[in-house]
Amino acid sequence: MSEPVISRKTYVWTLAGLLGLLCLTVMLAYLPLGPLHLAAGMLVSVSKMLLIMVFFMHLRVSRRVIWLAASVGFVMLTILIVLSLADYATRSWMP
Amino acid sequence: MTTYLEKHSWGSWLLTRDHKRIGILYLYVILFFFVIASVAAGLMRLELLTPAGDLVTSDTYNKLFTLHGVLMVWFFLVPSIPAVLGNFLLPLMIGARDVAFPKLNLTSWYIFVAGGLCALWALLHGGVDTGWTFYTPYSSTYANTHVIVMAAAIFVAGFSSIVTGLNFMVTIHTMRAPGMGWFRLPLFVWSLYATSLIMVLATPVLAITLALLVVERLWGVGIFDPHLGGDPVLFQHLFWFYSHPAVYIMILPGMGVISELITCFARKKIFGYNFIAFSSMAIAMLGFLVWGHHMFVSSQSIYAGMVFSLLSFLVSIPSAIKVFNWTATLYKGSIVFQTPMLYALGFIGLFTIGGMTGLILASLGVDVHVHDTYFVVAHFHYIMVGGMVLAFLGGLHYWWPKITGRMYPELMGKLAAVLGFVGFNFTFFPQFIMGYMGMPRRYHAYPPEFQVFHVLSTAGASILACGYLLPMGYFIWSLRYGRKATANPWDATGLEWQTPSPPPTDNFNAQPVVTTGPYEYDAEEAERRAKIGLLPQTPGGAS
Amino acid sequence: MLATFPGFTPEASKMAGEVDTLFLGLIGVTIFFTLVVALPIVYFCIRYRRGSSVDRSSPSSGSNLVEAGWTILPLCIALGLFAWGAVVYFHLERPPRDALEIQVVGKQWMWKLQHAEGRREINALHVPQGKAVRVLLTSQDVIHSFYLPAFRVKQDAVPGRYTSIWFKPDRPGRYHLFCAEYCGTNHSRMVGYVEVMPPSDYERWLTEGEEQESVITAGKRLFSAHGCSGCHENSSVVRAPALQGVFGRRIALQNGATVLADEMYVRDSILRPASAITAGYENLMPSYEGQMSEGEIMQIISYLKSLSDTSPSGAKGDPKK
Amino acid sequence: MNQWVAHQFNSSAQQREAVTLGMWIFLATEVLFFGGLFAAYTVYRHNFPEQFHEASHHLDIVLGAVNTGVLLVSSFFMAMAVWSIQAGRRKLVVLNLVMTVLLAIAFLGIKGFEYHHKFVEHLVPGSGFHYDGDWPGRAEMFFWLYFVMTGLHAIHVIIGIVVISVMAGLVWSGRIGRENDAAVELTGLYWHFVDIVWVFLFPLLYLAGARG
Ligand code: HEA
Ligand code: HEA
Ligand code: HEC
Ligand code: CUA
Ligand SMILES: [Cu+2]
Repeated sequence: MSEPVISRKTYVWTLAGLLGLLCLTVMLAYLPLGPLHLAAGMLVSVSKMLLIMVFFMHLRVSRRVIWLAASVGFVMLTILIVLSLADYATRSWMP
Repeated sequence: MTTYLEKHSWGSWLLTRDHKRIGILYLYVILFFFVIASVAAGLMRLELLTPAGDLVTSDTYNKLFTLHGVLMVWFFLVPSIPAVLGNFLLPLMIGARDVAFPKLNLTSWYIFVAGGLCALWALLHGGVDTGWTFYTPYSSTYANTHVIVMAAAIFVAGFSSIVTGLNFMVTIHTMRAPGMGWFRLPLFVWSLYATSLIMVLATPVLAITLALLVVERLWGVGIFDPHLGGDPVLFQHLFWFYSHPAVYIMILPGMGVISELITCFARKKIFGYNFIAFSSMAIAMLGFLVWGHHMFVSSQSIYAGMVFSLLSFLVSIPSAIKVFNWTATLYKGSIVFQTPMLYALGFIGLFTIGGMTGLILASLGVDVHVHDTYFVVAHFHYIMVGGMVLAFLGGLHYWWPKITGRMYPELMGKLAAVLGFVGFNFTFFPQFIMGYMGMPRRYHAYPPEFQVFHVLSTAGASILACGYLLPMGYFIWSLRYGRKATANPWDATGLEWQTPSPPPTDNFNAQPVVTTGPYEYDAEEAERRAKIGLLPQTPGGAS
Repeated sequence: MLATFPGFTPEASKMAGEVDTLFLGLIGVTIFFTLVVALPIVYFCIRYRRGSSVDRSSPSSGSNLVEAGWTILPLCIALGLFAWGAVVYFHLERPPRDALEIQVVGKQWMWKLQHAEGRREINALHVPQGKAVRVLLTSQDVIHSFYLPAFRVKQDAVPGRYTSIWFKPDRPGRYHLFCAEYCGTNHSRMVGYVEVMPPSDYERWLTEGEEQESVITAGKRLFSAHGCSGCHENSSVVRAPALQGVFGRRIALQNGATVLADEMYVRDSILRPASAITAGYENLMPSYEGQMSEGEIMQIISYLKSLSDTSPSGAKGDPKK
Repeated sequence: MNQWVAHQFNSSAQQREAVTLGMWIFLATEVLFFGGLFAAYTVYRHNFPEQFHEASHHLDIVLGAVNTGVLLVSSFFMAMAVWSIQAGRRKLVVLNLVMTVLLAIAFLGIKGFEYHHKFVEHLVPGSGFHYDGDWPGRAEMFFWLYFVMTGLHAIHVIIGIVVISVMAGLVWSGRIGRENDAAVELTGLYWHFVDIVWVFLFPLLYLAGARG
């Protein structure tokens, strides 16, 4: 037995936000941002992800342990990427 | 109340959702693979008796060590304590009727068996010769053995491991009995939690890496292919991102078992409960940061090498904390030397040596020399055989009465423990010496100056073999002829001992309520009771 | 050091001694901690065995002070050991500027080596005593590993990349050469030896056998044979950069980045010229992928190196940078 | 206790807690499953920035963006399906689930069209690969990653379609309702996760080279 935990209106607003961010990413692709390009793209993607997780996936009303489970995968992924890059980025440095 | 062993039909076993039975199903399968992998080890040791490489061909030898490594790691040691003892004990220890997802638990056993069948298929059709590490581009392009099937086998078995880990984590979070707070959990449960965390977070990376390897083999082009500008060393990064944490899958549960054994047979509250519990979590987390120490001479950037070396030194601190706390637990205890205790003491010594030689490997200047020599082989056998296998045997002896309702023969037990310990050191200590002298690993023929060490090692392996065969023999014997065990033959605390041996299907006759910590032992009290004969030197059976 | 133990692998260089000292230090710490754990265990097991009448009152089940002690002490020791190991590693990885260069290509299952003066060897390496030697490694198939236990050095040879090690032999004699990275069926047969000779013998050895073309001469020959000189010599019609002094310099690229012109860069320039266009030039150079063997590429690289005024080894540029 | 609570649980709250946590942990494993690919992508993009930039121009931004929109909207319908079941509105649940599936199929359709296009243009890695730009090998690496990453994602979409369809059937026949709505909620979590993966794939693959 359960009751809706998040209202329909919130879902609609979330969708609107997501589609807005989608337009934003595409627009960003045509701006001359240079090296900032990737960072900007990822920032938008992370915002989208947070919108989906917090509202669609009900993190807003979930217990702390769920927040933990939701974030731990991304933490490990960051470790994987950062430490691998630490190798590739410093290979040509001279001893 | 009927015990969980009551029903005998095949169906009642193969369709069971009882975590205790599933644990036993796992026991059968991993023992099967342990025997195959051990025979491979035996053949390898025989081959290495002479420098010329005359017993088996080099191809056969390469297939033997690959088989040995793959089966020992993924089909024996990774599931050993977690899937057998963990499955059996976890719900009992936290006072639950079963794990959170019993059907999933059975499924994971079937997945494991499916993986095992793939591995057997590969073995029967000629084997695989890449080493357990599957380095590209050898495995992706040059090897012409059954790499794809073996990779599939590990991929599948990996999912079984993920499912088990997931199940354990959810069980520990949600199924604890009333009063069973996080800091009343037995340390074995903490170690299982840490292990599950690694299983859940590291194994998927192995799965995708092997999948990429398979796709590259099938498709002819791929991500590790130097012709596309791909870097074969990237495979090593991805592989060790799993496989270093995985070595902690292969030691943390053992550490948990040791915490249980030490307290029970020293009749002491564990020293530094919180520190041991947190150090398990610290090992699980820090373990993800050190994988590059397997790649110091792989052409990895030397700066990355330094970072990984530093982190490897740091990851040893939580292990140190555990070792010191176990030692301190013995202080002012009332120590008896039952078989499980012998294994536990052996564990501490051998793990210390294995771990400290890990530090030697983590030291950049030395690893350049000893990488891929027998020094490394000795290091990991000290931890995996001297550590985890001893812990597994110790745990099996300790909980044997609970699992089967029978006692094993104590004298034989002690004999096997001593034999194993002596044989083990004979087998693997010489490998440290020849490793530092420069004997490379995965060599089927070698320069004659190393022969004396190889002969010693093979001789030791024959003693070690007896140390394994003996328990297999008397365990089977005890099923029929062993003394009947009481509910609590060791007079241990712990919820699993509060229910009959073997336990009823639903684990407890009444919902247990927990009011104290896990290790309420009292050495003085034990001495008093021993004096008046209430606590016999040889505990155990109903007379 | 270890060399004094009979039967132990000889220390054939000063670096080997440095590594052995580090190893002995680590062994010392290992023994120390093994005893720190084992002795109390044995003592407690005897003293507190069941039935012995000793004082067991007021047992402790934890103390933050004690825990802090046995966390911080090993931590400090570990940090010290790390630093020591890192220093030795740094020495192992940084070749001196005047090293002889040997080019090595690994393949299943042999080592192909060539000296600067042109003499080729298979599974054997002759070097003069007292002179630093830098080994430039690559592989034409799978990963191999060039391992000289007597000098305590080892480095993987990776297809598509260059790696290097160096050592300075101090004692004449013959020492093992192993392939240490598993590479297939005959991995254990991919072995050979290093022969350290007095310098005069080495000079004689180099000129033995039929007349040899030195690596640089060979490189120069290939440089014209493949038409490189047609573009890169001053007289050419095509506007291509002059290659004098390029090696070891920082090169500005068209995309704004700068890269160090090391072995890897030159290799890429030859095989995939379009990957990094030099600033101010057009993408005119053809790719030589598939037209040269690994050995030939290395020879051309040596020739280009010889056009630069950096040291003979040159590769790592100015070590103080 | 009611019929929906399995024997190992003491209460339906406990059961709900367990299955939700289980699903989230499963999603964490999925993050790392895809994570191996994202790590490889990052490394090669770091190594070959120019070639990735150039190769990405061969992907169709419009189709990619439309597909992102399609998935986002399907995620919205999935969220609405969960809302409906919590509110006990059976028919609305089925309607929303069907919409989700239809959009997922549309996504696959567009994806298939794109794949076909790449095939025609000889941009599928392998012996038929042909590329005119600089250093075709590195571009091939880009397309290899493109196909494996989107392919693995597509497999997840297909699994999603199957599971959601089954859910729709179960809700329609009344075997899943307000009392045992966990299954629908978990399916929702899975579907949103599939959406999140795409949210990252889109900029990394289609927008790798700025067009501005
Ligand atoms: C169960 C398995 C297991 C465990 C637990 C460990 C634990 C450790 N391992 Fe080991 N290792 C392997 C299994 C394992 N290893 C395997 C299988 C390989 C080879 C793989 C292959 O190539 O095939 C390997 C290889 C390996 C290498 C690569 C060698 C090479 O190929 O060149 C390195 C290098 O750093 C290393 C280091 C360590 C360290 C630092 C620890 C630490 O966690 C150890 C920590 C423990 C202690 C330190 C002892 C207790 C502490 C004290 C008593 C106090 C004193 C402490 C201090 C002063 C700090 N291991
Ligand atoms: C997980 C655990 C595990 C376990 C329990 C063992 C157990 C043993 N291992 Fe193994 N080992 C590995 C994991 C393990 N190993 C791994 C991961 C590798 C790396 C593989 C690779 O390089 O890819 C390896 C590699 C490895 C090598 C190196 C091969 C090489 O590099 O060339 C050797 C050599 O001695 C060896 C020996 C042994 C022995 C003697 C045992 C003993 O404990 C086994 C004792 C059992 C018996 C001895 C068999 C029973 C008796 C008979 C069949 C009768 C005949 C025997 C005699 C007369 C001796 N192992
Ligand atoms: C058709 C003319 C042509 C031929 C033939 C040619 N090159 Fe070049 N090379 C160029 C041009 C133009 C450049 C500058 C643009 C670039 O970096 O690609 C260049 C750049 C280089 C560079 C980078 C120099 C720098 O300053 O960064 C090297 C090294 C090089 N070439 C080596 C060779 C070698 C070795 C060969 C023969 C095997 C060769 N070239 C053949 C035209 C040529
Ligand atoms: Cu070449 Cu091993
Ligand atoms: Cu490791």
